[in-house]
Amino acid sequence: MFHIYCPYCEELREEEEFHPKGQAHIARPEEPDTCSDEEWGDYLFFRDNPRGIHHEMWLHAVGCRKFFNITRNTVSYEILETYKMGEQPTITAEHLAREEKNAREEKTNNAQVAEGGQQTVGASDAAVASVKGAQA
Amino acid sequence: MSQTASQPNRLAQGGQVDRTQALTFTFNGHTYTGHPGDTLASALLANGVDLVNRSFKYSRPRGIVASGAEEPNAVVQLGATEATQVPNVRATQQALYDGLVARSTNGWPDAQRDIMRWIGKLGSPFMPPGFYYKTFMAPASMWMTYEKFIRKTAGLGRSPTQSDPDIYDHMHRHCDMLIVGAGPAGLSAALTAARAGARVILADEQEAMGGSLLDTRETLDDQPAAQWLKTTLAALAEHDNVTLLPRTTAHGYHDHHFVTLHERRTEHLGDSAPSKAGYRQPRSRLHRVRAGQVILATGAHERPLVYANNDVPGNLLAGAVSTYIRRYGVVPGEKMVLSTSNDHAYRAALDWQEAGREVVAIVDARTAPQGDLVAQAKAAGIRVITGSAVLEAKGAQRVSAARVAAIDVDAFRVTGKVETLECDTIASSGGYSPVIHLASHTGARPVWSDAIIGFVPSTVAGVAASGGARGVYPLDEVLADGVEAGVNAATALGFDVTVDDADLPQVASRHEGPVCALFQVPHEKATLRAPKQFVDLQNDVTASAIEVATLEGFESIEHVKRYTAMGFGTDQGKLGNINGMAVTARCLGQSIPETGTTVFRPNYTPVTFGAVVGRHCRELFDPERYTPMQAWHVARGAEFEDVGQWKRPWYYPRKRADGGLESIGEAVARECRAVREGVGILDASTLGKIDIQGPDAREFLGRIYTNKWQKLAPGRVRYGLMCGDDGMVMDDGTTSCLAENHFLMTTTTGNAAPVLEWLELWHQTEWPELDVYFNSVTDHWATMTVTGPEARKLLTDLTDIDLDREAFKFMDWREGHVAGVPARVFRISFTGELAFEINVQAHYAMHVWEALFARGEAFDLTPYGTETMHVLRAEKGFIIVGQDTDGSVTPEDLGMHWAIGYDKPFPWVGKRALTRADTRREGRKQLVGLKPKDASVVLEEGAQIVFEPNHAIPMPMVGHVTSSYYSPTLESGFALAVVKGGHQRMGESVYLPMVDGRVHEAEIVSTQFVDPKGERQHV
Amino acid sequence: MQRYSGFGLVKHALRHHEGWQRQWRNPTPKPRYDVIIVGGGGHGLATAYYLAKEHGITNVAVVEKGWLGGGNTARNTTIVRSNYLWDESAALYEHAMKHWEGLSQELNYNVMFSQRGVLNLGHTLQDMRDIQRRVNANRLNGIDGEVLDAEGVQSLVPIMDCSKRARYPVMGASWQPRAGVARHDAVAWGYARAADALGVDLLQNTEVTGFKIRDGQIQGVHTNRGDIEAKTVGCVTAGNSSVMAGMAGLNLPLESHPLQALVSEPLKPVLDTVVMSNHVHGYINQSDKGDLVIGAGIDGYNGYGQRGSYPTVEHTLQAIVEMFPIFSRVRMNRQWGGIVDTCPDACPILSKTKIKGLYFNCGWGTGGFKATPGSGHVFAASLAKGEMHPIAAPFSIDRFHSGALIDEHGAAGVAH
Amino acid sequence: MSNSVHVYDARTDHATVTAESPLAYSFQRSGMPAPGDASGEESRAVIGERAFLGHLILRGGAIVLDEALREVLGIGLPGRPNSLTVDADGQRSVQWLSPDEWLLIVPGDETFGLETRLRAHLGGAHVAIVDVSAGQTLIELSGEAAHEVLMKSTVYDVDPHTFTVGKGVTTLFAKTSVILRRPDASRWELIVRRSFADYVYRWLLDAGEEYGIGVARESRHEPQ
Repeated sequence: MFHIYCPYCEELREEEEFHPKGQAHIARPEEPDTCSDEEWGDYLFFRDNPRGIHHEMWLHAVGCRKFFNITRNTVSYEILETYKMGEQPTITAEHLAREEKNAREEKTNNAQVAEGGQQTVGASDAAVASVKGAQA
Repeated sequence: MSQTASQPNRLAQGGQVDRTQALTFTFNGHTYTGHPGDTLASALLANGVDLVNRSFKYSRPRGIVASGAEEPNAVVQLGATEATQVPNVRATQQALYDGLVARSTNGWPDAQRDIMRWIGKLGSPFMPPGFYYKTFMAPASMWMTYEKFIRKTAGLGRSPTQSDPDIYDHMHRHCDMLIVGAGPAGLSAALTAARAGARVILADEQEAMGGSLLDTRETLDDQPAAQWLKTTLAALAEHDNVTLLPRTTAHGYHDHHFVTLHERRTEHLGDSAPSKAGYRQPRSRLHRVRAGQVILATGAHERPLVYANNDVPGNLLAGAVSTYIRRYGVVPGEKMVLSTSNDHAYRAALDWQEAGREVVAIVDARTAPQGDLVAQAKAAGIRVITGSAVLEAKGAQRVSAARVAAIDVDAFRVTGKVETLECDTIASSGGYSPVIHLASHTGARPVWSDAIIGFVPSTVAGVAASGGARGVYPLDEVLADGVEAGVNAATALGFDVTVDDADLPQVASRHEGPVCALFQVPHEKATLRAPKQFVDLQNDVTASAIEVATLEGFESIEHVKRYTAMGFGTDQGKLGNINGMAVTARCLGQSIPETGTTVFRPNYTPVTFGAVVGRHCRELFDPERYTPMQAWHVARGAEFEDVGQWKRPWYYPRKRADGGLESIGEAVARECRAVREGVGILDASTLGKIDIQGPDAREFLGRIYTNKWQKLAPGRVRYGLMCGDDGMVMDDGTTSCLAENHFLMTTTTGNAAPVLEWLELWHQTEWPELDVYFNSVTDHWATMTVTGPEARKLLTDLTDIDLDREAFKFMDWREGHVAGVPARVFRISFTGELAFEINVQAHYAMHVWEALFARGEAFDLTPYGTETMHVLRAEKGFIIVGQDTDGSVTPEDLGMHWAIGYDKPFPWVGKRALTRADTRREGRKQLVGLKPKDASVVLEEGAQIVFEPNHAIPMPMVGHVTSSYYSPTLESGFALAVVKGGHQRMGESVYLPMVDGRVHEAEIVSTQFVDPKGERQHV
Repeated sequence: MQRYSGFGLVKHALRHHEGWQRQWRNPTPKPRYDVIIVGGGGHGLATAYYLAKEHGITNVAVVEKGWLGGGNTARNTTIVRSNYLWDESAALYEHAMKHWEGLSQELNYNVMFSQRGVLNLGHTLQDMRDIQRRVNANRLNGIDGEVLDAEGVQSLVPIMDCSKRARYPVMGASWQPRAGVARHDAVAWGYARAADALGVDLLQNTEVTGFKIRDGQIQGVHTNRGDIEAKTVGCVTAGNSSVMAGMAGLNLPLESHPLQALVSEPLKPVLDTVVMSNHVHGYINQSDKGDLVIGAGIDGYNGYGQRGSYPTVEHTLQAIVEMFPIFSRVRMNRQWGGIVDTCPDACPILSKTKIKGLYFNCGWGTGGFKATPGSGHVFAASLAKGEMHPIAAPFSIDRFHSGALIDEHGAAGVAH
Repeated sequence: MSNSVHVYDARTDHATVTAESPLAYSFQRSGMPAPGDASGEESRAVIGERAFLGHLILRGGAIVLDEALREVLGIGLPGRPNSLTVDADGQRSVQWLSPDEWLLIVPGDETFGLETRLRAHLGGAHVAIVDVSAGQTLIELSGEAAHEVLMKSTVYDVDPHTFTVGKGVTTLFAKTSVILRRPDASRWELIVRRSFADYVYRWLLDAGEEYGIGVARESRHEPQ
């Protein structure tokens, strides 16, 4: 369960007070009437769904009732920053690239976890590859 | 001494049980005694009960193996009464109380005489892993029959069949530092943090705090460990920034240091929570802890060795043997053989011998063990056989001998001659596995350590493992490690503290020799042909099963686990997981870290559903929202409908002349007639009400509603329709202009909160430049709708408002008094009749309501509920959002073109989507009226509509009935429905095939069945 | 392929089980295949099997970055039903249901498909309208279904609290007798073994790191074990679909969310049907091992962490204990999470893309497992013919631009 | 100004009109256990309703509202989020709810006069003032176990050392929301929505049972 810093209440609050509201910074097209069906469909339905850093909008529903933005890692669930509506994130694409690089490095160093329903155990890529090599 | 006589394995002294008190308990129908301080397991062992269960798959006899959370076998059914049954309780974790009743979970008629054991014995060769997948396929029609028999063998314990008499609750806690485990590491960490001034919670799963200090042979400051433990606990208790939670298991580690703790508050006292000072107390409590830093001082679990018949009662963990002797004063046998790969386990032999029983031999897999404990054992005259292991246990219901031989660990083979040692107990130890469960709940991957031959946790920031939990085992190092963890965490929290502040007790340091990596012990026969070597005792998974799985190409450890069911028991493989990985690694010719790693999921140990639920059950499962008139409705015998969380009167059945109660049909017909012919009243307080103020309020309304708002004058009311930006109808209601910059919006009951959020969303994110504020006033105003031809007459004497039809027109609102109470009255109608909606402050609602009834007596004022409201509005073709719409319906589909302001200057929400290809196409489903050909038929709501009733299945469906009622006014059934191209099909017939084979015919008609010109509401 | 039977089992037992063959090979990737399926879960394996079995396309690779059936196949609550509201969904799930019936025999692998029936409970008047609507539609679509009242529900599930005391009393239910549960792992393994026997290469621990695309036509995939070529590639990667699409420069209307489930400790049989409730929000069945298998809701935020928020689990158990007060003293053994890729209209995407030869099968949300055989069957046909199978055609990505959604939120509800 | 917003005194004379507090039905339905009567021991937690107070929501800019409030009421807006200002005799308070929203609680009969005077002071400023007096009620909670009752009920940290006097927050209470505040060291205040008040009341009685929770009878029905 997340612990979320509300930029308006200026303190950490429990996730249960908040509602996630999807991707942040989705601006309604200025002139809807001139949008094509495709553009309108993109605005309505197509969202970023990154594995990694994501900017998302949350509502402090049981609290100050303000919408605000969170930059969060969708894998580790670490919240990197929260910021008010109308503001821009300070942690963005560059961080994303750096994170990915780190993740790759970590992956080659550690065993891959192939997760299952419960206590889960998985083989490392390298180890399995070597065994396969031996058998092939 | 009669007690010791009745408890043959109880020592005359030693341990922390109170021998002055006897507790009587029953196991499998036999009565025994034990003492305060016992667990059920220690009491069973004290009484010489070997066989505690039958195994899950093969029905083999099983005894107690461990002394704590890792126990796989001693899983019992607890409870003296039907309502207090608890399935699958580990006897090793259940404190003994007087009157405890327990049974084995498997075995019929009992675990001793179990008849399934024959099936297990004879059938086990035919039950390799995955045998279900390979059999029971022919003939196909028989599977459900086979399954019935398979299911009969399922499960361990049984569910109670009666409701739980106990209550549970939650405690939300916040702390700087949560320390899990009150062993030496946890205690020294807690003391350090407490002194630094941090808010500390120290939780421990056992009946007593102390962890390994409860049964260690070592001394602290030259005193028995118990002395230091007592002093330390007392010191912690004195800090008011420390919360001590004994009997409390941290079972789940969630994101951002949110940890759930399960505190067993009364399970040690009895079957059911006793009341305290006349008040109920919760049976157990779930603490939801938000911590700043977490220290996991959860210790380590000993691993058993995997050898043939290692499941026969009398096979125990070496550490458990010590625990039973030292903590409970129980020696679980006469003659013991110890099979070990490490020094630490030698304690069991020393303890056993000191308890006055015979140690037949210590069988050590290492060729040249050397360490202080080894020397001590030798000095005590115990025979130590090196380079060897127990290959096989002999015995049926209890160990009778151990077959021992020299082995080559690396080559995995037996190298020496087998010697058979007579004994009744085999203690084994294959080393220790740090308890890394909580650390890995967040997905942090443990790392294999060759140094400790086990996985050590990796942790996320803010979490640290300490002591045995990270593979640090010597007591002096554990204590220091705890201090260091405490200092680090306190420093991270901003407290000023250093390691030097701690006063660590003196512990004699002790030399330990290196450990040998032994998991499965080789047998003279190949694994597939050897007697069963159990890896996962609870699920009856053997080394041979794992080998078969790898033969069949299951090479991922996850596949092996799933194919064999290893680790899927209630112990979640605490004993077997690493051994299983080792066997898999051996079969695949790779190392353990190459085979994978192990990640655990919550829960560490199982948690009672009731504790997770807390008091969110029964009457408090979900809020019930009431209007200010609730007492009146209840007194009038209303039946209620759940609308969201609200309880709304559904209808008010009256007593019939014959004394019976009206049916819903009779009541609704009566209520409908009252409104159409006289006057009725509805409690409409649940409607959402939003106060909107600001110079841009009007502009905002124009953007959020589909229709126009520029010209609505103060004193006037308008119906509004709200869409999402996908063009689909999401809510409707009236909005009144209270003043130029002031509006009162109403929403449907269920959408009050979502609509307010919707307005805020658009204001805060898209149009912050608009000067407008929204505030909910739903609960502030009570609303009563007085409607029917007599409504005006009824109200005239009660109000100072001029009710004249010209002075107070339809869709006007007025301010004044009703029954002496300031009121806003709205002349809007959802029934099609003359109607006044009276809004007063909720404090006065009952006063006004009752005044209306006092005056209404002369008019037979009839209260009506939601059902009548639905009939009356449907007769007028008024929609209910969510009933006549389903998120795929546009305003045009509803025929509400009049409410769409295509020419409004601002591109309002929903507008663009209404011109998409699909919303423009022909043949959309459109709202129409349906008149059944047979007037006595009330079509089924949800009935599907077809044009060709004789079409073969699948039959093309062209719509469905959304609302359908019997109309007492029309004396006929009638319905609203959506039909493909319905607006162009007026007068056509459609068909409604029913489940019972009947096919109803109906005519497509206008949605306005009563007073289509709308004259009655204007009277 | 070694044929499985009870007789065979006895034979093997006498040989101490030393003679079992591998259920599938562990091949080295070939440089080129006719078709590559990315994703070795149930849907991907089924697709490969039907390509080989029904379309004679056996030069097929299934590329899986971990172990077969390790994604949502391994972590769902195993419910199989086909009583969907809209014609398009009903056709797809009923197609799957027909394949479920007889799947064990077809694959010679007992997937333990247990047609014990599924109840979808109604607790409000609107629930009951929706149930009527759905069951009526099902019957006219040739799908079995009945509407039960509270008494009918009570007689099927005597241990459920169907009294008026409940906060949201059970008013009735839809009942699909042919629905039930299946053994999830066995479905993946059964398809894997059968596909392998027909010549399909199952490449585990092989991660796709990119797509080879030339002139708008797919040419193959880059993997950690080298490049593999194919002119037809089907992506069946569930929660990871957006990431895969991103590698091909495509955008999908998907969000990946955590979906949690939990099991109790194993109990003696006490619940013989599947019970689902949208309104109090929980669903439950009892496995053949005895665990109560309980599905929780979706967490509202995007997440690839295979874990969700604790309150979701709490709310689910509240619902379960509300429906089954006798389970209060039963204990929860473990919980876990999957990653479900959800579409705005709660229906899947089976679609071509603007890259020729590259297809996606995704967006199943919480409802993927039950569709496995049907999804694989129609997707295989689409890949084989280069044209979407008629049952798959309505599930095109185009619907999010035209507006022709198949909105299962309406009446079938969110719980699958 | 006055005709751009409909300002309206919906309160009336409680001497001639029977007013019912939001908890009236709950007292009747669930009873009112007297403090400390079950085992003869003192209640460790006591609740009581302070009914019929005036509750006004203020929306607008902090500076302009602060100025008006100081002028009209003699107390200013609390400067920090999640805080509360109480006047000298403890009868009037203003609490931060969000960056543009405050809750003003005053004796019931002052409500309309206060709104009128505030509006007069605020002139043409863009603000909203909304009377929600009948839409919510105030429950007092006191006793040595008061914070333990709250720990069972709310996810917010209610440790008296961290939830200091003068703090006030909107947060979850069981499955509903409350405004929770500490006007002084001796008591907590819960402000609950009228339609949820019965649920909160029943929850408090249930959660407080082990502390022998009781209901104070004073200030129940008397209008102020």
